[in-house]
Amino acid sequence: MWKFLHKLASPPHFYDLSAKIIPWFVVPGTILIIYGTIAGLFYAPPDYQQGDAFRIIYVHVPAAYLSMLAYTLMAVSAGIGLIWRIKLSHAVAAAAAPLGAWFTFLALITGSIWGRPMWGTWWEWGDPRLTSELIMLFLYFGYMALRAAIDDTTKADKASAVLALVGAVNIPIIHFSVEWWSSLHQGATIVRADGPAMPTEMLFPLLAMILGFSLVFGALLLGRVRSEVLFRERRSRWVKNVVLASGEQG
Amino acid sequence: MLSGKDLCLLRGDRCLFQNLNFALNSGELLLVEGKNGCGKTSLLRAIAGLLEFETGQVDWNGQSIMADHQVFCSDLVWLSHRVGFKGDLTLVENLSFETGLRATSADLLEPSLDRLGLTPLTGLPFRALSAGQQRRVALARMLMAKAPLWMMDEPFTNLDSGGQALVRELIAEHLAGNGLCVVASHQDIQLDAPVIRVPL
Amino acid sequence: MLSGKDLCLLRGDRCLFQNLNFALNSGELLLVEGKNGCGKTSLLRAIAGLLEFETGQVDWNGQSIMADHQVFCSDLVWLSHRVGFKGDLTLVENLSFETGLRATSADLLEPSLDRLGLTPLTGLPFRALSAGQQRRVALARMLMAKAPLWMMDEPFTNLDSGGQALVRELIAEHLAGNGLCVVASHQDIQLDAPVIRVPL
Amino acid sequence: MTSREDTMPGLWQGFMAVIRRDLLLAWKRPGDILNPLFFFAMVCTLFPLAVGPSSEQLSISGPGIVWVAALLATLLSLNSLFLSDFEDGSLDQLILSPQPLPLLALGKTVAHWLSAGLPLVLVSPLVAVTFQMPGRTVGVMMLTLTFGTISLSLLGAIGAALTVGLHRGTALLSLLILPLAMPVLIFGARTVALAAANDAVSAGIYFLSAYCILALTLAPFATAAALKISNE
Amino acid sequence: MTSREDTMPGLWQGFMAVIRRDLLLAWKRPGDILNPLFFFAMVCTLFPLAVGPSSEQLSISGPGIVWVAALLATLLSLNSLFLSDFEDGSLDQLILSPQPLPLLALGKTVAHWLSAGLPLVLVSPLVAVTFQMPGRTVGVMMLTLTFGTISLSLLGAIGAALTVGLHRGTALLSLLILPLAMPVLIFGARTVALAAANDAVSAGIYFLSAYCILALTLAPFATAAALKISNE
Ligand code: HEM
Ligand SMILES: Nc1ncnc2c1ncn2[C@@H]1O[C@H](COP(=O)(O)OP(=O)(O)OP(=O)(O)O)[C@@H](O)[C@H]1O
Ligand SMILES: Nc1ncnc2c1ncn2[C@@H]1O[C@H](COP(=O)(O)OP(=O)(O)OP(=O)(O)O)[C@@H](O)[C@H]1O
Ligand SMILES: [Mg+2]
Ligand SMILES: [Mg+2]
Repeated sequence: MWKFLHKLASPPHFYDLSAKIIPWFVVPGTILIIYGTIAGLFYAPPDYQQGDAFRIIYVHVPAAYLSMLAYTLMAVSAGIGLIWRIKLSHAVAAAAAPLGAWFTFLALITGSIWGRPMWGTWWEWGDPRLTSELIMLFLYFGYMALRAAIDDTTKADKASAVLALVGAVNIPIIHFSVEWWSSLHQGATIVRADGPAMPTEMLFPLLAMILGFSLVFGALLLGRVRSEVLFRERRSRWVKNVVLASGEQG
Repeated sequence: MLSGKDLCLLRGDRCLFQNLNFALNSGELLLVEGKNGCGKTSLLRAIAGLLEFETGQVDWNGQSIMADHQVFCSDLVWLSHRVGFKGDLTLVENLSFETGLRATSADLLEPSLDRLGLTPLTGLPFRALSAGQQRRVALARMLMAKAPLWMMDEPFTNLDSGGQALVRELIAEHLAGNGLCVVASHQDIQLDAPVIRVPL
Repeated sequence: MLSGKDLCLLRGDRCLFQNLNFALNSGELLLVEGKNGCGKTSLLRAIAGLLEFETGQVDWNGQSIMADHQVFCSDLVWLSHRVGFKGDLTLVENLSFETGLRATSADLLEPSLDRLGLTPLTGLPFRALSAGQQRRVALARMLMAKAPLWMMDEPFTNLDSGGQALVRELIAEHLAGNGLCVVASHQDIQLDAPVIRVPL
Repeated sequence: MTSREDTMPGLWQGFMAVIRRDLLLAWKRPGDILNPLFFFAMVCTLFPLAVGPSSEQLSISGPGIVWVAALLATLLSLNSLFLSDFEDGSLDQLILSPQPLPLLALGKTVAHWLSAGLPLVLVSPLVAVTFQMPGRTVGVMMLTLTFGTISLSLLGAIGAALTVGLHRGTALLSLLILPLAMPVLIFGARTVALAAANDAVSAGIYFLSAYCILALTLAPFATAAALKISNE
Repeated sequence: MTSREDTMPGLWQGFMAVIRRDLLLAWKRPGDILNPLFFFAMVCTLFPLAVGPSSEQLSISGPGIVWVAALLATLLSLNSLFLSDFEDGSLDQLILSPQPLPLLALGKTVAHWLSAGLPLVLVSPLVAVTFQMPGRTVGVMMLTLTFGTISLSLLGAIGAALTVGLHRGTALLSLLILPLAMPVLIFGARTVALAAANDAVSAGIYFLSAYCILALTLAPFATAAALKISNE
């Protein structure tokens, strides 16, 4: 078992394997997103309260969900890298951070675009979801800034892994504290279409979008890890072979 | 007692050395020699456990130093370019901090200072000392510590000729008392004790 | 051309020296010698104008250096323990900053690097260089600058034997070209040129 | 060499040695203690100046302002927590000492709190008066600030350890720590505001003390790990 | 040696060399540019969090908060202005260079503003939106912030020069600079608040630009003198 895992985590092996896996993410992911977009934009009925404005949900919810998934992934792989000293695992964490930050950003932007017609304002300090999402963006920024500040890759890996883990411990606390804070005087101001109460014509495209986004996220992540690995191993023989081979093809 | 097997160290993406082996017993000195930039400082830091080797491991009394780093550290005193004293404290305050950290004999404090010519300077804050005086205070730390293994990176730096002779004397005494030394230096060490040379 | 009259310097409340006089002409070297802590570094910093003398003054070409410090500085290059380069910049970026500050010959850059054995390191950030390599970059600055007066505090520090020989060679050439040197060092300078010793 | 075991200082001695040294350093440079204090007082003065002197406005924002000022003052003083140790080589010596590094890191953090956090707690009633806070509130404020500044020192030590040697000043450190410090800030400020409105405050105080204990048990280990990494 | 006069770089070259080097350094470490920005954004986030989410309250305090955040972000980034030059010996080299020191100091200050102050001005509209500021106000805010951050960089450079080498972090620096920065803060925040209330803003803008020009002419000399003293 250990042997197998170590072989899997060896950079050249990962590089070959991931090349084969990526299409299995890209193709279904694209299909799901296309289905979700068409079904969501044209076939789902308008919301009885929000009219067509609700359709931004098909971007917003997958983005928000992935922003959290990416942080979990980043923290877990950083932890694995730190404890078992697996370099590939650090590469995954490093690759996940910018993606996660983008999804967080996307969730914030789509959310505030949605908020404009819904609440009449772009931003509402009173909402715990918004606030903790913003704090999560700062966590990503902190992680990336720390990485950028350290030249040496192995050192950057370890230092940022410590930060990711400390952040992971804090995320539930942040969420909890923000909720408690705003529940003091606000609360009822936010009108929210609650998930499960959705008609299936709305729900299926949404589920398709979430799954599709996740698959595309997986593909992007693998792609980023691949280039990260290539860069990190740029001195090794197998990378030179890879480069030579691609040179011959091109 | 101190041995390294199959050591390889990367800095940036250059390999400084590989397949380096050594074994050092009580009363012997390991002299790391080489041109500027060949990796002497890096080797010393890695042996002490401040840097990680890419491959290989260093054993102290038959056990990997990283297995229980604290045990190894209790046998070690370290002297480097940056001597690790506080500029605002006097040298006595600085040295007595050491007694909380590691096994020392506090009654050695005054004789050590005396021997290193530091006695008239006890009232000054450390930052007011000259480059060579600061190095001498670091030597006092080594004298006070009861540790068999001395690691010294360029121990002669900034010392006048009297100071350099003193360093040789101290090392010779330490080796005679069954201690071990690991030294990186450009100057020749000129000792009678057994010297194991590691050319990098 | 460089002369000091009746110099006295205090550090803390100790008088490091008083009634110090010297005169240095083109082609000569002023060697400041003494034990650790006798005030070599302080004397050099004061001659350069970074510290103030308690009494006395230093003249450059017959004029007090503090009267127009900039004029004096345009004839001076300074080498000290802390070499004054940016760890994040490569050595070429660091050296080419100098061309904006003082009179230099930019076409000397490559030959200087070559001579000091730095050519393979041009891509590295300065902080990645070893202790001795960093000192060599500071020597490259002196070679590039067109200044008659070199002031060097312990120029041999951290250099391997090749590096030390090179420093001697560079100083000899500079003196042969009618330059002046002020050097503080523990090592003997071993030069044929006229050496004026200032024992502290 | 056989007598080494006898003279080897115990854990408590090592811990106290670090605290003693750092407090001695703070004592030799009283500025280190006074600076965060003045900074705290000054941020509390700046806000009323910038926002405008309407007093009912001030008494609403009071607890929030005090808390933000405390947070910023602590952050600022944290920057130098390990910096000088790193630069003068003391960090090498601490890492290569036979004492466990988390213990030494905790010692440094405790000394930091004693010289930066505690004075701030003690001086906060003065500030409270200028914001016209009622008496009961002041007690709650001091209590929450105590737990809060301890937590901030502990969290900040992690950030300081991660950024030491990067020559980035306080900005990067703040970026790393502020998101983590947010819960402390929110709970602290809210609890004081609740006290001002004569509401129940025990939930907030429980939370802050729990957070503080959590940080006390975990942070020294993270700090020690970060120190080893930064010192490579 | 006769050709020295020819190759001696002019004042402009020296000035630009310093700016170029410092911007290059900032470019190699993009964190230096981004950190003050994030810090600014984060202080603007902290206040609503600490004070409470009532939005009418926020739109009154908005300009004040933005200004305090800008002031603090600038102060924090100033700490490192001369620190690394002092520590690595560059300061010796700058003082011992044939170029006039006030000019070099000005160069460093300009580079600092370009990499810390300017990005802050450019990003401020984003923050304004979360505080629900009206459009006209945003323009006034950016203009006053421009003059304000330039003045703060110049004033801060004096403080940074005075405190370099004291290993005191930002606290002492802030203490020295805040009293001088107070007028900038008050005028800046008031002017923006006036703009929000649709009142005349020209007086404030005149004051800020005059202050900025005064600082521009005097500060480099004070900075240079302070540098020489600190470097003894
Ligand atoms: C800047 C503004 C906003 C931000 C940062 C934001 C953030 C988030 C986050 C973090 C989630 C959690 C995703 C998950 O639990 O998987 C979420 C879910 C959701 N958001 Fe937003 N949101 C914003 C605005 C809005 C608005 C204006 C609406 C509609 C009125 C909205 C509707 C939803 C819905 C329906 C969900 C799914 C809820 C669930 O399934 O539990 N969001 N948003
Ligand atoms: N700020 C100060 N306060 C008090 N004494 C000082 C101060 N600075 C330096 N000294 C003292 O001045 C003396 C001279 O110091 P300096 O660094 O010039 O010596 P040096 O000759 O260069 O020695 P070395 O060979 O060790 O480099 C030392 O004895 C030192 O203790
Ligand atoms: N972070 C780094 N990135 C890239 N290269 C590095 C890094 N750190 C050190 N090096 C390189 O490693 C080599 C060894 O450095 P080290 O300081 O160990 O040399 P040294 O033998 O002690 O030299 P010296 O005699 O000059 O002190 C140098 O060539 C240096 O350029
Ligand atoms: Mg070395
Ligand atoms: Mg000296």
